Amino acid sequence: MDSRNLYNEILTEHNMRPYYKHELEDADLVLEGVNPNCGDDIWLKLKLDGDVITDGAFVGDGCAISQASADIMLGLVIGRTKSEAIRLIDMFTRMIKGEAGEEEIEELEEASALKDISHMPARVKCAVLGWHTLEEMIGDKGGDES
Amino acid sequence: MDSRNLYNEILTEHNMRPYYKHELEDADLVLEGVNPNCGDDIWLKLKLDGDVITDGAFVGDGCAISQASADIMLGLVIGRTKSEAIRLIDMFTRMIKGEAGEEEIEELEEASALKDISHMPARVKCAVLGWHTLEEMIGDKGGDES
Amino acid sequence: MSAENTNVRTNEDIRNDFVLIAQNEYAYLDNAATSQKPVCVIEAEKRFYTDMNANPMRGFYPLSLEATKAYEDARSCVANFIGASCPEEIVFTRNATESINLVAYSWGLNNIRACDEIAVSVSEHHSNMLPWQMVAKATGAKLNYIECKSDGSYSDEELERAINSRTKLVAITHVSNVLGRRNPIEKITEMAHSFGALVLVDASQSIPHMKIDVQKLGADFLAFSGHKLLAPMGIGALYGRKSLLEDMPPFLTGGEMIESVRLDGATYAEVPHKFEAGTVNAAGAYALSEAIRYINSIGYEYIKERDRVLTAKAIEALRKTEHVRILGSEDPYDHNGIISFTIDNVHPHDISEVLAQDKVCIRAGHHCAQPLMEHLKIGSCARASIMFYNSEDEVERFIESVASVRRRLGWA
Amino acid sequence: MSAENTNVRTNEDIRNDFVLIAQNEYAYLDNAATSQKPVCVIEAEKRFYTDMNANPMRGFYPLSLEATKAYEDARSCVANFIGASCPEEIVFTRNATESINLVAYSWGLNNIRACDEIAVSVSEHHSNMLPWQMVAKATGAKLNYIECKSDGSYSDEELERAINSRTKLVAITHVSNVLGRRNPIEKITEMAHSFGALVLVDASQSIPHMKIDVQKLGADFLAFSGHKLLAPMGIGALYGRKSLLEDMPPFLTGGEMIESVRLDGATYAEVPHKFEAGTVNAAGAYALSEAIRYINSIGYEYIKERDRVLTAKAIEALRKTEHVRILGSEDPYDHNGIISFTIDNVHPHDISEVLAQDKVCIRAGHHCAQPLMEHLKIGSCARASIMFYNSEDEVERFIESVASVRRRLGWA
Ligand SMILES: Cc1ncc(COP(=O)(O)O)c(C=O)c1O
Ligand SMILES: Cc1ncc(COP(=O)(O)O)c(C=O)c1O
Repeated sequence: MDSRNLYNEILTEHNMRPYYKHELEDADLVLEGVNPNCGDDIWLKLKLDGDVITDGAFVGDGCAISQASADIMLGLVIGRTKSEAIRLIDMFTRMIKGEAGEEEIEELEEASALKDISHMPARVKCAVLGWHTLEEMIGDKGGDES
Repeated sequence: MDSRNLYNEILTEHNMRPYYKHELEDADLVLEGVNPNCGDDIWLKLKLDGDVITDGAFVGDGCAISQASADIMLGLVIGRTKSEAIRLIDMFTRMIKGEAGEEEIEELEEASALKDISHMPARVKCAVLGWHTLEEMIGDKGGDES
Repeated sequence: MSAENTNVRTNEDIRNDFVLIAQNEYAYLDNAATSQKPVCVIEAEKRFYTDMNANPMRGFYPLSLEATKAYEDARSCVANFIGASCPEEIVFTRNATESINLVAYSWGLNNIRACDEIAVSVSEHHSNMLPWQMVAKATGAKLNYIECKSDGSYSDEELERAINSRTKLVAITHVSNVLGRRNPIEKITEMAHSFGALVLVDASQSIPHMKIDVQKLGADFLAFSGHKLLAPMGIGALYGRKSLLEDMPPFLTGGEMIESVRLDGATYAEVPHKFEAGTVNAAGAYALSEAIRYINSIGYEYIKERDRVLTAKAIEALRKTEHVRILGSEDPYDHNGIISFTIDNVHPHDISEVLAQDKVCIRAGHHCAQPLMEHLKIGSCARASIMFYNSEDEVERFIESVASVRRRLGWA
Repeated sequence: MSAENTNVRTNEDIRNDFVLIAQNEYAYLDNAATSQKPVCVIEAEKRFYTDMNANPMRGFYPLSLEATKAYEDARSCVANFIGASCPEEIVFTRNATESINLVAYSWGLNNIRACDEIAVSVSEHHSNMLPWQMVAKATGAKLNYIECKSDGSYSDEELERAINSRTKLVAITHVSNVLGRRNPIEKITEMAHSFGALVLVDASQSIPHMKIDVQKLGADFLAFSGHKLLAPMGIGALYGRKSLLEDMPPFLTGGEMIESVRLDGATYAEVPHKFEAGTVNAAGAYALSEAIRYINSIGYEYIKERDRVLTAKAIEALRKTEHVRILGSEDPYDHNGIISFTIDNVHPHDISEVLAQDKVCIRAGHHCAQPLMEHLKIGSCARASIMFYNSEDEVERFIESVASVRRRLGWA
């Protein structure tokens, strides 16, 4: 349970200067995600062109982990198709459970900065909040989840 | 808490062959006494001539201690005035609390067979059932309780 | 500790796991009231306080995380132990009484109407009767008492009369705390379910003696206490089918059972936390899981065998003792360690008092089952109750002491 | 153990009474959530199980009599400790939450009507707010929230507005679990009583820090948990004036709380047993009485002095730390060991996480006081809470760790 490195540079950067934390006019999809126990609360907003996520943003309130994780996620999925995004969400979820392989973690790019969360059960919910919210928004139409 | 001698001869005799356990026609006073927790239940019946208890009896159900104690009590108070009876009840109660002196215990005659109950908190209620019922019947008019 | 393999431990080995039992001073035969606790359980509770004591559920520091894990692992342990589908089906309570009251208040008051019936067996412990009297009174529903025969068994006709299309709930004990008899729960749940009624099973007396499988029993709710199952006082459990628990409103309210609170109301946490208001007894739950581990290490095979041997010994001897009358079935195997009896002309409290003088611990009275006492037409009775750690020697002390009672009360 | 006289024991001596504290690994500053337990308390609970374990109240054999005596002596001990007139005024519960729910269900639902008001302070813990929301909803009564100023104090005007001739009950905490401030209970009970209203005092956070005297407070009901007062989890108490308890109907029903049960109803035992359904947590009560004995041996003089010294040290240092904001009063003496704070741009959960990395144990969140958080216009906060066994060194570790938080989150 050593978490000395939890607040690493990637995470603190995305927390202090989130790139996607802003309003998004004319979003096609909007959904609130909440962790009632700890009070993390985000509104995720997406623009779609057919199956492709063309833009995204979030607003909200919560701990550094929930906020940075949502920001990192948007950077990763914007420009991808819904089914690609679903695949990444799945990978991320498995990384958080400590079940993802090396290459998978690599494919998650900056999101791999959150991999130590797998040793911190109390913070898992914060890390996955954005991802689960995204999954709810696009999941049912996401197609080939394999 | 050694109670080897609790079921002594006096007690078992009064339990097996209670002298006063029978109906009493034309009683002047009748009262039920109950120990709800253990189920001891007696009906005490008295005949009075002015201030004097001329006759008494009881019916009911309960452990050897409650039944024998009621029987011994009636033997002691019949023929006495109400205030004498109240004095004996008071003495008995103090004996049960372990607070009575030698002479007092002697004055209680056969009832002194119950003095070891003072070491047995769970059985005190059984021993005093008859006596408290009697007190309730005659107490308020009992006069000089001193 | 002897270093042999599992299940080759002798009765003496096992007795050494229990401080009070190992001392051999008392013949403790009041196990149906509460069990003794093995050293490992007492040490587990102590370990919680010395190694991970913190308020679970809300802290981010290691102690609190460990306390939370110990508590939630205990929940999984209980769920596995009784065959629940998932840990969320287990609510920790103080004791069986609270478990049943929770169902009565939360499910009963909200699902039972004036035109409904609640079927309750006449042999229930007060803890599985008074809550239903309360619900009946509050809702106007009818309490339909299921009457047993004098050996504790139920006729099919009686079950068919009492469980019918108006029945909303059947509240029945798995094993009677007076007669020791196992009730035909599987048959009853099938009947009840055919009418859409639910069944609450009181497993307080069965779980120390037989493997419980809520699926096989078909129980919708099941309640038991830790303290009768080698665990400390102050911890118990309620099993409820998840869909039922989810639909029920909370009972006690306060900290730890909410999602959010506003001045005009609150939204509640998911099951089971919705039903666990205030700081939980995490140390008690942790110790209960250790008790379950111990029971599993002993095994119900062994437990049933010891119950059978010791009960048969006691019943055979009592049957030969003049003026002693045994309640319930003729067959020792139907007693699950519980032997209730009376002695002619001797009040049960005097029986128990005389036995106490011989340091034989049994219970006497109505055993919180007054309606059963009335049904059996006795005011009270004496009860010895056996646990796997009891010895032949203790049973002999009991038999001898019982045989001396009438003489010592003067009926020579 | 050092053989010196009472009250010349050093902080180190005292720390050695607590296993987790003596190890010096964690700086445990989450005492308002739950306290650590001294060895004597843990041993007392163990002793109950090894020396006198039996179901109390109903057995005639020595073990059961001893268990009963231990339990009832514990009741007397609690009664003396808080100045109750007699032991019957103490009902043992699981925790403060259950104590308050008992009053809400048994007294509240039966005495409060649609035209009445219940005054509840906005700074209450959820456990002293949700039960009254439930009563208000069930009865149609109005919940009148008493609003505090940002330092946690109440203006006379506000008290006079909220406590009026329609008020039936005032539910108020003695010390806030977020602001640490002691509320003017004596003034409030006097006002309430002048309108014939009752006052329930939540003493959960005060009793570990100050002498409670229910007579001086004028409390009609008072609730607290054992686990915050050095005792095990799973035991708590409710004080109620005897005449009130006597008039209240039972809450939970079942074994041990009846006089007699028939198929058509029951008569209940006297107070306090009427409110203690099922097998009691006698071992927990016994351990609670040991905790009280320990507290008395330490003495509230010493406790208050330690609270003052350590709180002042922490508050002074935090005040000098940039970007840290302390909630509540400016005066450390008003905090009773509770120091809640925020750090600019850092979420309280991250504060607590960073401190956890340094093995400093504090709590972060809404502290089961969401309405107060809203009232103070913050979502959550971090809270350190001190107990007499804490050391200057631990406070320093806390201060240093707090000072490093912003840097470690990147706000260099
Ligand atoms: C002020 C206050 N009231 C009530 C409670 C509830 O106590 P418990 O959770 O032990 O029932 C707490 C502590 O959590 C508290 O701080
Ligand atoms: C059959 C049965 N049900 C319920 C109970 C109540 O258990 P508890 O007092 O632990 O709540 C008991 C034991 O007392 C029992 O024997």
